[in-house]
Amino acid sequence: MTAAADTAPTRTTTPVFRRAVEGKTLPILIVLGVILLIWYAFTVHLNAPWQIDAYERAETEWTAADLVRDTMAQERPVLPSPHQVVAEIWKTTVGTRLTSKRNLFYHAWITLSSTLLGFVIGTALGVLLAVGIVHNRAMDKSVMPWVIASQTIPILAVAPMIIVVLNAIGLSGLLPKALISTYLSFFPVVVGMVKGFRSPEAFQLDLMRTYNASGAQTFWKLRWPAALPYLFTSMKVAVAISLVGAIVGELPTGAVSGLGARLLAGSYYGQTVQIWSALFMAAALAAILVGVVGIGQRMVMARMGEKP
Amino acid sequence: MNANPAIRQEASSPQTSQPVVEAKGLGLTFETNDGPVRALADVDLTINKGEFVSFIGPSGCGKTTFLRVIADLEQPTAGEILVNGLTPEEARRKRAYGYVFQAAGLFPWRTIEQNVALPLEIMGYSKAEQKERVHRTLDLVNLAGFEKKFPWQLSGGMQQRASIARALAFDADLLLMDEPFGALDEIVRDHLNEQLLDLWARTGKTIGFVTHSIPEAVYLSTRIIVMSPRPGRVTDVIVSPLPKERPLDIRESPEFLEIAQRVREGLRAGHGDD
Amino acid sequence: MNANPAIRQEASSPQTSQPVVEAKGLGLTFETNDGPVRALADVDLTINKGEFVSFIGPSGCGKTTFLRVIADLEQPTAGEILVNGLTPEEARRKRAYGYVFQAAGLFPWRTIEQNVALPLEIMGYSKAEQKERVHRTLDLVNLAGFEKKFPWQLSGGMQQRASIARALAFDADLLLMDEPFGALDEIVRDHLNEQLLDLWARTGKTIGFVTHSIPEAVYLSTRIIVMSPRPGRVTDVIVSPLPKERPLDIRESPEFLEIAQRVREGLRAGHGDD
Amino acid sequence: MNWALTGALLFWAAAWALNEWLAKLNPRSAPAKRALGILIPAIFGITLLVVWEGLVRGFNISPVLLTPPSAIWARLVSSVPTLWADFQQTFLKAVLIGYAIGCGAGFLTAIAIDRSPFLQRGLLPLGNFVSALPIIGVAPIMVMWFGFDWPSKAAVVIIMTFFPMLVNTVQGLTASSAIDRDLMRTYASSYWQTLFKLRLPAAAPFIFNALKINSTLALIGAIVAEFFGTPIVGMGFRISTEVGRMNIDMVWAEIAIAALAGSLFYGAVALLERAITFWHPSMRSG
Amino acid sequence: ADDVTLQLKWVTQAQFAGYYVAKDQGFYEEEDLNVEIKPGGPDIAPVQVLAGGGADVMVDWLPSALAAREKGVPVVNIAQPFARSGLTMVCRKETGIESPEDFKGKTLGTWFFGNEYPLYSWLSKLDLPRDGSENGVTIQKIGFNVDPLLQKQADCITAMTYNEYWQVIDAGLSEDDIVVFNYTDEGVATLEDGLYVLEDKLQDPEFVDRMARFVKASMKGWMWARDNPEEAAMIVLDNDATGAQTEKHQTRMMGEIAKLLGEDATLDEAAYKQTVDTLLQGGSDPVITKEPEGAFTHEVSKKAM
Ligand SMILES: Nc1ncnc2c1ncn2[C@@H]1O[C@H](COP(=O)(O)OP(=O)(O)OP(=O)(O)O)[C@@H](O)[C@H]1O
Ligand SMILES: Nc1ncnc2c1ncn2[C@@H]1O[C@H](COP(=O)(O)OP(=O)(O)OP(=O)(O)O)[C@@H](O)[C@H]1O
Ligand SMILES: Cc1ncc(C[n+]2csc(CCO)c2C)c(N)n1
Ligand SMILES: [Mg+2]
Ligand SMILES: [Mg+2]
Repeated sequence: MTAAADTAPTRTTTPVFRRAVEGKTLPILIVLGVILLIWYAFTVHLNAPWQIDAYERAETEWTAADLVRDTMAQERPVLPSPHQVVAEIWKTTVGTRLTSKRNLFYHAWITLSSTLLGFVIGTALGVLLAVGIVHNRAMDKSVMPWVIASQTIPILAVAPMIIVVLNAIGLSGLLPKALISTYLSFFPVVVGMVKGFRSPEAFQLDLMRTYNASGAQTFWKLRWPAALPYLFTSMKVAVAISLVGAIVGELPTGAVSGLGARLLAGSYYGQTVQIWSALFMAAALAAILVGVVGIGQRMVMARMGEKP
Repeated sequence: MNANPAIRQEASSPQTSQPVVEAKGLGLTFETNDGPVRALADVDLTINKGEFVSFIGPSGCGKTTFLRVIADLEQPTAGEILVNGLTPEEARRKRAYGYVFQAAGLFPWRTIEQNVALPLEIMGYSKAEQKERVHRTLDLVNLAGFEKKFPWQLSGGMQQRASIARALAFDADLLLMDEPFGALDEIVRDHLNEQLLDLWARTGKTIGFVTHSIPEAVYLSTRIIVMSPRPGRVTDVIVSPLPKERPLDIRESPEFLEIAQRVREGLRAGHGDD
Repeated sequence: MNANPAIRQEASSPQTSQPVVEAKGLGLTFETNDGPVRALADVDLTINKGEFVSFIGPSGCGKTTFLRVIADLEQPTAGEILVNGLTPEEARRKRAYGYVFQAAGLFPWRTIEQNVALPLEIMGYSKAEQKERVHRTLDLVNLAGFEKKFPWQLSGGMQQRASIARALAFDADLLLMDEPFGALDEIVRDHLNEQLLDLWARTGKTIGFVTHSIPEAVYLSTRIIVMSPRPGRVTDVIVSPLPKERPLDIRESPEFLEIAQRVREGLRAGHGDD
Repeated sequence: MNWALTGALLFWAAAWALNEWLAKLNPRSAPAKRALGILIPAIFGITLLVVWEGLVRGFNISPVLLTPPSAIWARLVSSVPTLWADFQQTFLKAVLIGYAIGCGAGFLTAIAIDRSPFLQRGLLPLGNFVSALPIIGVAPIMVMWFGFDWPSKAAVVIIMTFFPMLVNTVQGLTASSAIDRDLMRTYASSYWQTLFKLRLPAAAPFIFNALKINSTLALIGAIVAEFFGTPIVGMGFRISTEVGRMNIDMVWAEIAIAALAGSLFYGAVALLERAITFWHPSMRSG
Repeated sequence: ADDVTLQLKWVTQAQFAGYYVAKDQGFYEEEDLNVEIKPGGPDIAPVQVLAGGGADVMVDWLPSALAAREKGVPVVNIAQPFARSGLTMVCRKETGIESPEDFKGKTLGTWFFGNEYPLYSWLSKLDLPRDGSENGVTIQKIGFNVDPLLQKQADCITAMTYNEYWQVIDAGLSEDDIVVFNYTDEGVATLEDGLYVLEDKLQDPEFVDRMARFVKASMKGWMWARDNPEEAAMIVLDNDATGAQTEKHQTRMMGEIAKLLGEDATLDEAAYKQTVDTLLQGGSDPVITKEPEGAFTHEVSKKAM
């Protein structure tokens, strides 16, 4: 008792420290630190052959220190060093007008908008299909195999045709790109929700039967809440894939703007640092989107009385 | 054994004409991974309107299965059964019955009051009526004050009571109850027994009741069905001569003890061949 | 009240020296979304080695919570508790007890025999020993022939028995049983009561037993703890004068009925303020 | 309206009605059930193909935009050796190996995260970060690191399959009920015992979700990765090359192989799921 | 104004400066045209866009146009602004390659999408099998950058004089570190960026007229771009939505592109013939199997002058 009283003041005086130790901050920082270290090591390792070649071509004397320094500052490294990437991101976000086409945020926004549109349509479509599959035997038997087959079609191969066809019927702009996202993201939702809608226990379904509940009532009062854990897990995967889809979808539309266009342009001109910064922006976007879904999940599950 | 035929008459006379459940040669066999399990065989039984029928029998003898067949949750593999003169399915569609399951089976994502309101929502009661009924039935089972709790925050017995409240919240003419009071202590059980009898007398419901307690069966029922173990058969039907009005201390009366003894013997006979 | 002090002595004398559970001023308050719920308050209780202690009390009074505290499944918020002289956690790590939960809680992906073998696998029994013990305990609870079935293919009572078998399969000195026989019919219950008493007498185990049945409590126990509703307190401790050897018909003896009456009164008093 | 189109639409209507009727049949014998399980999707698929053929012919769509199924079939049977070589390169090497490693890594990471609260707080947010490393950005880098042959494709597949497995396993590990975990606690069961005997079986439905999703993702990943540099064999290589040559029928032949292989792969995972999670309500209801 | 949609073969860069200049300087407007320019990329087959109705006219290379024609999409060359080919094969000198004969046993990286055909006919001229054997060469499909050469994953790679070549130089290899083989010098050149439309559209005199005006304005743009390379490069940069291009690179590219331009938009039939011959002998699976007919017309380019 007294011991607790003694420690209490120290606890309250350094809330920042406590948050760091007990919260996520410190672990993330440490894990991040380890990753950075490994990254730097690889930077030197992967860029060294080219650098040594360069020294030999220029016939300069070099030391290990030179090598380490120079491998971290190449113009087109095999693996750019973290600070190069950070500097590039800084330069192309904060260092540039927000409306400029050279601003990474501008491209991130373009990609984000089609990601979100595609994700929303994809999730809705996925849920609808799952509902159909769970409620209609003919659909269960016939549609599911073809939904699966549809996912094995390499999207990048057909995306150009899809875009061309959509263009031909007058659809252009955001929607065709978003549809590529939809195409990729509806699948995890279908798989997850079919499982989720079927997860109620037999006795729970029996209970609804005794009330002679209609299909819709059984759905809304039993199947839907029972499937929510599956829904959120699926949505996390779907939103991440949706972003991949949006980036893929940018290519056949002429790759004019968006993170995908940045990636490709970086790749054509061998600008590794630009590729990596676009890659990081995309990954950060994904982390945020997945995080947002996670927050939604926690809020909904808390309201549904999940045992903490 | 009909020590008091007059009273017996009174308990069942208004109903004889109107059968609620009629089973003829009913049988049910489950197919399992290691061969068929015969759960029910050759059950002939008629339950009339207003009767209170208890089922008693060794564990695994098919009591639950029989209630489930009445409720159209299980399809018999032999014989036939009618509920209110209809097939079980038609009867279910008309919401002919309320069912209390052996396990509480509350939805974990609903609070207690939401759980009790579930059938009311489904049957389209108004919000106000829902509220009033939830309140009343939770009171009845002594759960006032726990409306906003989630099931896992309740003790086993409290969950069981919530599930009873759920079945009582709407007005079905036929109540099927599978060991509703199994997890309750004697005092609460006595209280709920009284309440149930009162409800039954007041509303003229027909009740099918599974229990393991011989005194409970005798105290509540107009008829007690004793079943034998696998395959479940009806081995004995005991008609209770007790009056409709039953104070708790009727349980010390000689008639009561006599019937209890008969049930016990029937049960023991059933266990013999287990 | 100690109508037969000599016998009483015999039932508890060898154990007085060695406490298995010692609770002092124990309290537990749950924090819930709408305020704290006091489940236990000020519980002082010592259970000695070899005792058979029953807990009885109204639904929701904290019996399960108390067992869970002993088992280190719940942390008390006040007072202290020792198990075998250790903290509950240390005792749990030493596998000091077996626990039968109020709900059967069988794993759906395991057959009945695999479910019973679960603790044996975890505790590292040899395959042969596992087989032998599973066989023996399933026999004990009358489930021979159901080894290969999955839980959902069993009736409620059968599942309950399987879970009892699971707790009996390994040799814990302390058995904590939460309404183990709630879903069983009287005959099976009597049978298992006898078996349990026999086991207890043979092995000198200490048993903590929650039940709602007054006769069961009286029949089995050396001591009966009567608890009051929220917050759960010990309101009465009744030491049984019955001999260790107890044939079933002891339940008709006057001593038995007298104790039962005392328990009933204690319970009723508790219900008064509910 | 022209006859090809009308015919196709009529066929569709008829097939749909037939399927509705077939689905309502409730055959008792197991072989009949299995036959229905194949017949119904087959009819559905044939319908799709007929409508497709009808559309292409009816609207006179240029063959470089959409090839009729009949032409695809003709190409398929005439190019078996090429298709087989591509299939070996892409599916048997890149997909299967990448899938195994990616799913394995996601699974093990989930366990590590579960085992250590420190990692749970530190690594999981970073796991989200990896989740959407876009394939287009990663593929060229992998080619740069691992060369042109299949290892670089397998690396892409690993990255793509990692996250779904991670998320699903982490979620699945929370799926066991509190009472069951309490039971294991009373046995003083060790972390690993609880994991193997309770939490993993309870997590299996979630893990299989990931395995299913990944089975198709892996294929997409491997094929797309081949767009960024390959030796001159592989399904992705063929697709991108033949598009340039306007051999759209060959493109669709490869796609058909991909769809077939992917569906079989998925089907195999689903069979395994049925065998292992037979106890889950979603399986019991049939 | 009449609408025209132009589909480019590749992303926005100085390779297409003429069209951007014509639009920017109002040359199209002068001809009463409203032109939309759609950038391309590795995933865009301009022929598909044309066939799908997404564009009226496209920039494409003759090999892929002829392939499309044989596959049933009747595209027709209406103008040929590029008279010369910019395609080369760049090798690292340290591999010991000095002449094409030294390709034996080496790894060559090439783009596909139809670009592999000139290489294939070159190799069959050299009598080198493409099976990866000791006596042949190993072919690898490379992405659209020069990393495989820099990382030594390939001994030689295809490169355009105006783009990839300079990327190699920028990466730090000097002219002395590499050997460059020009396709033109090797006699396997094929005609590059030309303008193509669908054949049946040419039935319509109004369309022909529109295209004539389009070609005229475009050539005006090209001439302007040749004369003002810096400004032209800036105009290209302004039109680059990715914001990834650099001024230095585009200016230099414009300079190289200028060397490839012809005097007018007329297709040189001798160069056409050479392209067709190269393609017909493309080894085991030639890109076209028979002499194409009606694959070009002078009608539009004549009218444009
Ligand atoms: N996890 C929890 N969170 C909040 N309250 C709880 C929790 N568990 C139990 N309670 C409350 O604690 C009290 C005691 O519960 P407990 O389960 O111990 O009762 P019990 O005596 O075992 O009852 P029963 O005989 O009905 O099983 C109850 O009022 C219950 O609502
Ligand atoms: N779904 C099922 N599959 C296979 N067998 C089943 C199934 N349900 C029940 N059984 C079997 O049918 C028999 C009767 O079960 P039932 O649940 O009706 O018993 P009960 O009389 O209610 O028993 P209890 O009193 O223990 O609840 C049992 O032997 C059981 O094993
Ligand atoms: C669809 C398609 N993509 C790329 C090329 C090859 N190519 C032609 S121009 C150019 C830009 C050079 O900087 C490249 C790479 C092609 N022929 N067709
Ligand atoms: Mg039952
Ligand atoms: Mg309890």
